Amino acid sequence: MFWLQYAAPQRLYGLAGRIYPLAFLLAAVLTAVGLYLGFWVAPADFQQGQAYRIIFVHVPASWMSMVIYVAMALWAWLGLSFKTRVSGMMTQALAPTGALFCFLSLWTGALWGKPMWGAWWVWDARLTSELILLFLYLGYIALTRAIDDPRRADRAGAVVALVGVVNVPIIYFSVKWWNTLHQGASVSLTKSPSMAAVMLWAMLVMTLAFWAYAVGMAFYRVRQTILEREQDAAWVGELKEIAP
Amino acid sequence: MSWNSWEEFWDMGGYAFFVWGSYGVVFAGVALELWLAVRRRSAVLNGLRSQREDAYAGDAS
Amino acid sequence: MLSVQQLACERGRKRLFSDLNFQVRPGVCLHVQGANGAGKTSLLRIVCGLAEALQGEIHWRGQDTRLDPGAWRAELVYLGHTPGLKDELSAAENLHFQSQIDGWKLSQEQIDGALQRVGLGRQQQIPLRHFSQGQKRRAALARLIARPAPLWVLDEPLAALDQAAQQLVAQLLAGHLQAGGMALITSHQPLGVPCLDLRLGA
Amino acid sequence: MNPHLRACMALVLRDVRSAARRPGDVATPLFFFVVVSALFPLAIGPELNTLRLIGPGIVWVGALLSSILAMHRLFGADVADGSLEQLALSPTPLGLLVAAKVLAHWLLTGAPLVLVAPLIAVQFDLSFDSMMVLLLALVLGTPVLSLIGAVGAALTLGLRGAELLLCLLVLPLYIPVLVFGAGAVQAHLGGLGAQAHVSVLLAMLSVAVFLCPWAASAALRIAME
Repeated sequence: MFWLQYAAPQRLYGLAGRIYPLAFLLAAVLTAVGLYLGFWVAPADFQQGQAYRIIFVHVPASWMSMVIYVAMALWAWLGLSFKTRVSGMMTQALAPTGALFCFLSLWTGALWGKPMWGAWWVWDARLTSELILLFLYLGYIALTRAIDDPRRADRAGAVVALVGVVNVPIIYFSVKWWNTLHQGASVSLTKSPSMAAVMLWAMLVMTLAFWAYAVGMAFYRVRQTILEREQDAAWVGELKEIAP
Repeated sequence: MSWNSWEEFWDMGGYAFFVWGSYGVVFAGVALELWLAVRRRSAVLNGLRSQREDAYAGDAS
Repeated sequence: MLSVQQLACERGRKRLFSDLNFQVRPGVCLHVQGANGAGKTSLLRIVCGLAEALQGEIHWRGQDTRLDPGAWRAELVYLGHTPGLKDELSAAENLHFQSQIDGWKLSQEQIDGALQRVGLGRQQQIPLRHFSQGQKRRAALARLIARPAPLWVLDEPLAALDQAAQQLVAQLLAGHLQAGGMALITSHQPLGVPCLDLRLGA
Repeated sequence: MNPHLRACMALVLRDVRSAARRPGDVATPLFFFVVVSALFPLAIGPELNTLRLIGPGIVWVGALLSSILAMHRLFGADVADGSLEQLALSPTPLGLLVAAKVLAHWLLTGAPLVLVAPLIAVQFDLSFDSMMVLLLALVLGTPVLSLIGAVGAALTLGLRGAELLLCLLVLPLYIPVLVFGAGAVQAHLGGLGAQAHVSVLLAMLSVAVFLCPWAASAALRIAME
């Protein structure tokens, strides 16, 4: 029975080692295609001029920041219900990438907002929810880093991720309500009346590129977590990576 | 093709700062994350290597 | 009967014990011994259900204790390193509160009797923050008298106790075992009653 | 009486009684609330029209901060003296006992805050009926703050820098309560009526009452291992 439990991280280590180069390669190819479509094929927007080209990174970053949080919550749920050892590692491997995308979404949103709204920051429902999502990511990362015992870090982090994922829709709904009550800006980046099909394609391709990058990064990072936690296991000592 | 010259491309219709500011930070962020991850991998592998050498030294004595 | 099967425990990345098997029958006291860090406290906490084992099962009267944790917790009384008493409340108030939490009803006479037995008969209304460490431990021992539970799980019950109080623990334990009770105890000192020994990390 | 219910009542009584013998612990967050709210007029200026506008929001932010300040004591003392272990070993489910502890904590921190809030509201020149709306929102909202805070307090139990970590974890989760709590008064002032906001607060309270004690007890068991 013992070996079954211990084989899982070892198997994941090998699997992750095979997946991450493919994912990174895919991300690079898709980025090249996406940028080509976004910068050379797509025409200028007749309302927003060239500035709209920010959406090819802004929208994928926002989407991925949410997708990654949901993915973390799924791993967390798996970890708490089935007590699998790798779930906690995957949750923690995803978090920094999610936080990065969240930050990038806010940054590009601000740079898009300045020429469009005339302000770096408006308390728009989407931007505000994104900011709160960043806080949730930072809270998760800070908590798991503060706990020394990996088992406790995994499980406490899982509770935070699940509580957070229950709260994200509530937060979005409340911020939206708050926003309409105060009649804030409701201009949307993605709702231009004449969104050309090629713009959508560029956005889609860039989203897939970010997706592939996130997968690659999570699998790359999880390998190190596995090595750190399993450093006393026999199979780690036999890896050719650490041969002198 | 929507650009007549490279100057026009880099100018982005007057929005160069905003567009390139966005893309620059996105690529810088991704590069930073990759660099940190690679550095962590080599740190972990170095730690394991020295641990293994210690173990061999322990066997020999 | 308490039966522990193939228990394994890990703290951090360190394996404390594995494949641990033992049984405790009515009238038997198991004295758990071992060096500091051998996993004595962890073993006790796992048996109570406060911590989770990496592997293995704990059976009480033939049933896995994880099936009905509430019923299992009603069968045991646990005294840990810290007495689990509130400094702001008196010994009598603490005892009364604990009995309610444990699902018992104690009369005033029972509380009086238990506190007199542990030598706190005259100090029962004083808040515990005026007590010495040893007096607090005596106040904690009053639970063993007030609450009849078939299994005692005691972590270092003799620490910080004077000679008289140590004898009191031995007397209480002897009475408990005579009545068919069971006990699982860690201690660096001899317990003063006939015990079976379990050595961890040997 | 049901033994579980009796255990919960005993726990509420015990916590209230021990707090009554240490009145300083109850007074500190309350005093903090009063001082923080008094800072805003000093920072912004004594213009009554402005103060009336920001008053409800400031009362709510003060309530949020004072609630989080008191939160780490919810389980801290019980861990230090070992009584949390005894609670976890009670035949009564830990979730129920946590709910009882949160109730006691709210009686000791939330309820006094609601009682003091009219004084702050007067400082911001709120009218009588908007003050009533504010109080109603606080009565419904502060228990939600205590319930959510309990999950955070259980998660950060015994960690380095637990207080700051608790703020980071819990403050974002407080935002919906803040939005609807402060929004209730503003909707009332704007002539929209506070009924919708109050119903949402009530909904949040009923969801939190079921989910939070359960999540907090899971987090406590994790922390105690």
